[in-house]
Amino acid sequence: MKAVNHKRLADILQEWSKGFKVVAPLKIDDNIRFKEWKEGSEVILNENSNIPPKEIFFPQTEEMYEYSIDKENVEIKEQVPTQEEFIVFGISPCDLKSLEMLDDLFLTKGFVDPYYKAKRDAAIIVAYLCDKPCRTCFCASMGINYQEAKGADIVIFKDGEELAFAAQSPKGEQLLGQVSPLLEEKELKLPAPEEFVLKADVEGLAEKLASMFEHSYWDTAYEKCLNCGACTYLCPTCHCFDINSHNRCKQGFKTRCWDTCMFADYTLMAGGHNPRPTRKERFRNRFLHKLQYFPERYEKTACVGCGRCIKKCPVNVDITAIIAQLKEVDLNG
Amino acid sequence: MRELVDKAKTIAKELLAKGEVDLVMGWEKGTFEDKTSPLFMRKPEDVDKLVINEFCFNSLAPYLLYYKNHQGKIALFVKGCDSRGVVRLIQDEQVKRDKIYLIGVPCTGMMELNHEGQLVDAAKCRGCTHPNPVLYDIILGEEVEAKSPGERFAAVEKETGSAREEVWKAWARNYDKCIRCYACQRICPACNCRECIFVDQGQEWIERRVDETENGAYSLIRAYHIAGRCVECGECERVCPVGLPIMKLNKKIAKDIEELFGPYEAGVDLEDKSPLGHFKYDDPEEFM
Amino acid sequence: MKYAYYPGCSLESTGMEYNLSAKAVAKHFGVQLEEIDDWNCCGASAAHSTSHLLSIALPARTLALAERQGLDVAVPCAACFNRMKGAQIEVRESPKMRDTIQEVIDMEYTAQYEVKALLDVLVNELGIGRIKEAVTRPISGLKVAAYYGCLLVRPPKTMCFDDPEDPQTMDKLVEALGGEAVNWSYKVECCGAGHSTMKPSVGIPMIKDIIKNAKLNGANCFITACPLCFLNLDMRQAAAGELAKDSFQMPVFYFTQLMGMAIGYSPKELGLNKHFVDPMKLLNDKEIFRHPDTRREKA
Amino acid sequence: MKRVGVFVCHCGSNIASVVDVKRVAEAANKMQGVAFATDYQYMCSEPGQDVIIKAIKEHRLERVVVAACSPRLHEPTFRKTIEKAGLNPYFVEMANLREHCSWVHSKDKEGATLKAIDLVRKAVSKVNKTFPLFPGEIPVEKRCLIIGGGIAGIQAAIDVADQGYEVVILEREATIGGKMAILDKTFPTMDCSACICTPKMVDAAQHPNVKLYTWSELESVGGYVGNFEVTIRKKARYVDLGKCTGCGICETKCPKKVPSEFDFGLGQRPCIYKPFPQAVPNKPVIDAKNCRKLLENKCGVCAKVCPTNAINYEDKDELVTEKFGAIIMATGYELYDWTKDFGEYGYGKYPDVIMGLQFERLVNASGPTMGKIKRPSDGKVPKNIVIVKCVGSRSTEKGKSYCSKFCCMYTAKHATQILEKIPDANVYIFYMDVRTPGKMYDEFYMRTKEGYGAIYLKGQVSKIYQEGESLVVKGEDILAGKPIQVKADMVILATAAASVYDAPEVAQKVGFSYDKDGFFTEAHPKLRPVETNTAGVYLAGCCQGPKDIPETVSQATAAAAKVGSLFSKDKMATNPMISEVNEKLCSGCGLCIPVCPYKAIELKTITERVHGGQVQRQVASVNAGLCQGCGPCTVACRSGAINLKGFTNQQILAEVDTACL
Amino acid sequence: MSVEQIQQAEWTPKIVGFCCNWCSYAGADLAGTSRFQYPSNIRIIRVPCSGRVNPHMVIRAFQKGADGVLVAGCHPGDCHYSTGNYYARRRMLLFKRLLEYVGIEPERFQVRWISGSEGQKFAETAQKLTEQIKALGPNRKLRDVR
Repeated sequence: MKAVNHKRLADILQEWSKGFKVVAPLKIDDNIRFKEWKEGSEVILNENSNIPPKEIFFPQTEEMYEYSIDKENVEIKEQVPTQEEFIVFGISPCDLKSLEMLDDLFLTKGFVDPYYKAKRDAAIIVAYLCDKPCRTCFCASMGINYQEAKGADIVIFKDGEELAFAAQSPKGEQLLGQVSPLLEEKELKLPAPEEFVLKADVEGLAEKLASMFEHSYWDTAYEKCLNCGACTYLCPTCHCFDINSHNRCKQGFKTRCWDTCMFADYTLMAGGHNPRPTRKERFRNRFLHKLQYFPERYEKTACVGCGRCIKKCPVNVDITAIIAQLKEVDLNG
Repeated sequence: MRELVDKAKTIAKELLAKGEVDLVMGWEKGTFEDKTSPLFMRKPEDVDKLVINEFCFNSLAPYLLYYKNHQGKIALFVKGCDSRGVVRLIQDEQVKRDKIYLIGVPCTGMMELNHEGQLVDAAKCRGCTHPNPVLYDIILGEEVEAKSPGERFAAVEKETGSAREEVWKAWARNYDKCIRCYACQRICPACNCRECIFVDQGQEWIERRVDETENGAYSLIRAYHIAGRCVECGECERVCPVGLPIMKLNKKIAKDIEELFGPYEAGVDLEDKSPLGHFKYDDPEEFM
Repeated sequence: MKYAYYPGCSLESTGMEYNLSAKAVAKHFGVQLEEIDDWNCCGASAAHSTSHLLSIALPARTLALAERQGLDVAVPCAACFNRMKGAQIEVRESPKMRDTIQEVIDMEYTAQYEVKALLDVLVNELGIGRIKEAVTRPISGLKVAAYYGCLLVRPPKTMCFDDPEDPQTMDKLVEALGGEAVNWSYKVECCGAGHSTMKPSVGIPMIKDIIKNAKLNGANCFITACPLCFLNLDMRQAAAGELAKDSFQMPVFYFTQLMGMAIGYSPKELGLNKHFVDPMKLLNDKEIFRHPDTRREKA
Repeated sequence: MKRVGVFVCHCGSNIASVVDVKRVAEAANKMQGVAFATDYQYMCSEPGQDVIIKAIKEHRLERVVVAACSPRLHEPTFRKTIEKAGLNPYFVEMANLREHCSWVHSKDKEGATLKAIDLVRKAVSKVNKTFPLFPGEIPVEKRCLIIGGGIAGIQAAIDVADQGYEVVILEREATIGGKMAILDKTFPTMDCSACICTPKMVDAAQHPNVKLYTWSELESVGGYVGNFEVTIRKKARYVDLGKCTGCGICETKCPKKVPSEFDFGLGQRPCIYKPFPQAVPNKPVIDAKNCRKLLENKCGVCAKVCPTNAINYEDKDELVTEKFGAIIMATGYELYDWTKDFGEYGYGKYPDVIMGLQFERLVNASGPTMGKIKRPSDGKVPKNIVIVKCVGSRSTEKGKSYCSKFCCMYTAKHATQILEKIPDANVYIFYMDVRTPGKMYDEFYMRTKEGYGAIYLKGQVSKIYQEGESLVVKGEDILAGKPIQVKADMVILATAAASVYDAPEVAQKVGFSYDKDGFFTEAHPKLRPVETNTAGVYLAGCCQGPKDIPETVSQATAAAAKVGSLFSKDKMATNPMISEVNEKLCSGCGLCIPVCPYKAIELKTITERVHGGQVQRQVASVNAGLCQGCGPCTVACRSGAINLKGFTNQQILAEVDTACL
Repeated sequence: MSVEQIQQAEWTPKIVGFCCNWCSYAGADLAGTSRFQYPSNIRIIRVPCSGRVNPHMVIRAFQKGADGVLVAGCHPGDCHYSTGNYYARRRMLLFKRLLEYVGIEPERFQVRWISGSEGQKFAETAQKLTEQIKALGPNRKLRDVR
């Protein structure tokens, strides 16, 4: 198996960055964000990035087109995305899984989002298999094996001091080829899988929720939620956005920005009506979307168990706990 | 602090049993040992879940905003900083004193896990001047000494005129991190607008765009909006998912208020006037 | 009470009886006067008309020395007091002036200590009450014209210890000592000071007016807190008399002398024998000394 | 986007000679939302305004930008113009191309032109965000309160009353008449003051529209223009005005005499008294501070002798509250108390050193000396009299920095009066300057000097002191350049005219501003001299600054005219550019309340439907009558719930955005 | 236009001046009627009172491309609305210090009292401000580079 001492990872990235833009989870102050790798920047593996890699393909703010108005005639400059191949390095299995869901959303059912597609197609995925789960992880419960990375072009895992590289696609082969001088053949294997602290059982939950929209459970469950957007913005699968225009007198441009069902103006209509007027409806929407609507539409629970929301929620709203409670709810009660 | 829990439970149970209040806000154990989560108790038996420990970080004061139309009386547990938040809300006419029952918790300071996974004094408690509630109907146990009141403004470092460019770069980096989830604003007792101008774009104050300029405007204006009203509880900084040094700005303003307009701590005295709500004819004019 | 004491040039010469009596009275009341070591002339009446800086620097040097002693300063002579207070205030108010002065006198001077007129100290600080108690020989029969002169209470903004137009400190004192303070109009007029030597034609009439008005209002003697005033009223009284065709015979006292005799000092201890206009006649008429010198007995 | 019309004015050559107006118009034409742009010689001229009106019609313009001079000059003009064309008058914005551009950048034509274009763009962006504004209406209570019953108050009262409106005169003394009633004669005509003042007093009192509240004080003032709520304290007078006939027996019988205030202590009065014989109302009051009955329950003579038993020792203060539409301040002046500052003049311990007003009583036929000039100390007739001017006036050291204005004339008057009554007298007048602007004034002064032979000495008095029976006045004659000394039998000080001791307090009660000397501040020193910054409150007489009688009277009449125009309508229009609360956004935090200088904001409770249920909550509300449209409240409001119409956040932000393009 | 482009182009500072209607705006008018000359960089925004100026508007100016901002009002005691400028003073004091704290040059944001009779002072202020900003160069901070 191809391997290199983890201390020499930089050399590999250096080599790759000659041909490609390499995006990797970098340490920025005490944050981890997926940003372009440059010589000297520090890569952090085996720890969730603060903001999930969805921001690579679906940035928080994305320009769609410019326009300029001259009296009656309006001119629109589409910013048709063209993207050269680039490397996404060090994405973890759960985040990788989240891309499948974004793919479902942005590329299937007859809707193809050019902005997403361009980046997605151009991306060469180098996944990193976690050494061991963190305490907030529960990907296993979401049917993810943290020791495999389907759909990645290359997988990496760590064994002692060594990083093991395995190509999973021609693109991957070719990429490894580039750095073969740096790699040597070694006999490496994955560490034994570990138990998870947190668990969640979503078996049959979607069906149950279908009949729970009006259930009294929601009347109190939401109470602690402050309706900040942390959980949704940090969620690798959340994908709501709205479109904003930015006028500068005669010209301007449109952007698409992340939106969140937690905010008061989410789905607020021009007339002032809001189908989700209070914290309760917004809270309910977040979980129904993840656990019912999305599964119904794409046969997937919109959660990959990365645990970011649990880690960062100001008031410790814990999705695994919510799931557990939902399971216990007595529908007749 | 843990020793207070039994007394706390009896009081909460009594209040509910006697029907003096129909809701008690407290904390329950969270996902992990070092986490707690707000607990809303309506029946005496709910009270069993109540915990009081060095992880009861978050102030329950902001929740009062959601119960403005609540008919009955509400009881809540308040640490020193939380009680200042309540005072703030009363001063801002958001809560009526007689509609709430405050159970004071003398606070020996919060603990949090650092990167190495050890328990250390929580950052938000540094320089705390009021570990004991400033306003309460009943208090659990003896009042305690403030640990490091002298460090109230420790977060504010000297203005470095020469290295101004560096100073700005540092802030610009922060603005680049901010994702405008507004956790800082939602947890803040001074942020009690019905609709935040940063959420409601109808007013054209700000654009949704997340970038240096908009985030910069957000951070500065938010700091200014709570100028003279920030109770220095440090919650905004604690809850920030990308760890921005939000309190630096708030403390800076608090410090300037003391320097320019005389000693002042927000949310300590119900009678205090907000520094921006009045003036002296001989206020300083350093900008002249 | 402890003060740095600045006698000034006059009290070493023409005004030695002032010095004498001042020290005696202070001692009696337990007010310690610590003479400033190596003091210099305050520059009065001359310096300020030649160079402003000089007029500040001269007193400033002495005050700087006093500051080393860490004491407030008590000044008997009205002129010296006027100069010193002026200097102290200017240094206090202008950092620029402070720097210049410190450079000129080559000493540190922060003007943190007060400058007080001896009169202020011995009457207001001490308190009329304590003085009354101490009186063993009331000066009854003395109709005293309290003469403050022009420097002691002016300019009011700087001196600020008594009313500039109708000061009362010495009047109160006289009453306390058992005498009668007459109400008269020349309390704060100028005595002509330097003129009476340089230009008697100007100076003498001024003295005359003062004595005349005092007499007119029924006074039989003067009390003053300024050696220069004393000198003019006492030494030049004869000359003024000729001008007025009236041998005034109005003895002049330093307030400390009156205090001294009232609390039992002997005429000699107070230098009463050093006057031009002999005070003893009046004092004997009024039998001030019928009571024994209590001081001597004690001694 | 509204259809905006831009009109660029040449202002003759004022703008056009620097700014390329044609280019500005062309640029404007390209701007977003601009439907029409042109330039013209004089936009403010009749034809210029027609250009605008025509364009509005032809091009269906919805908003107008006039690029011309300062809005402070012509905004009202162009509002009227577009109103004529059927637009809301507030749909016009002005770009200041003259004061802020052509005149200040005349050497930089290119820069000026570019700036002009920016200014126009700025105005366009603002006017685009303008909403129609409509003046509100508030009812006007057509009653006028006049505070102070001196000649100013009396004149104003008569003039307002003659216009057919109800007037109330509030006077703290027992009679109206004020200072003028004290005076003996008036310069320069030398006619008897009482003879012209007292008839007016009677006119006022007898006028069907005038009500007198003498012996009364102002307690509090609430409300706002057109709707003031005033509470008045009617002090206990112990005499029933209804029963009392003013026969005066009580006065003659009262056993206790005290110094008369009216005569400044030169004469005596009983403890039940009329300030002076012609007092209006001509009925006495009991001086509670001295009356033995009221103090120690002895005496009671007045009650016994009163034929109509009008005496009521049980009388109490009474509070009455009435509504008024306007208030005229006519609280007058008082003489500055020289005795606390002027030690050199003896702190008032010499009886023969007196003030001008005291002399008025000395020389007055109805005064304590029956008009014989006798000096207070021993009643001797003074031969040598010194008058000292500017005592406490025009001084940075003591007293007041201002000139008291009428002293020059009354000292001249006093001199002539002395020299007429005591022909062989010598009158010496020490002065800084002699200021005699006014009809026949300087002639009067000259006559005093040359005709009567008063001796004017230019110089100040350094000292006055008693010497035997007479006073010695030491001073300086700067024209002769030598010190001089005058032996005088009496000295008259022309002391400064100062504001009444409690003027600031009164101003605060009514709610307008006053200056460092306690005189009331007019809204504009030149153009609004009888108004205050508080709508509906006007000024008359010396409360605004020292004045002589003719000036006082004309100002009083002016104030009355102002009141008349206010009362001429049943409702008055309010400025529509005031704050307005968006109740949806308002959280009722009340942070806007303390910053409002007009107390125009208060919290009110509203009921609203919130998904199903009804809830009540507090929100701020602005009183359109009180709000003056300054706007600090809008900044105190974090959520932008309170906004200033005509200067909304959105308008200003739009301006900022375009100004920065 | 991005900051870089501006620099290549012949750069002249953009200055936004908030002037209260009664004093400072009148002062600017007087500068005009008295023909006092000053650079054409300043754009005056008329507000009723300095107390009307919201710090957010200052930020906005910097965002949208101002290189300097001036807030001018009546001298203390002269406020047409009697107290507006006193509140403005407190607000601006705090806010100015805040801006400096995050590294914005003090010269860029200035507050002045200019009365209706101080045309000269207005002209001088505009002159000086422009020079100071020229010396500093274009403002990047808080700037909307999009």
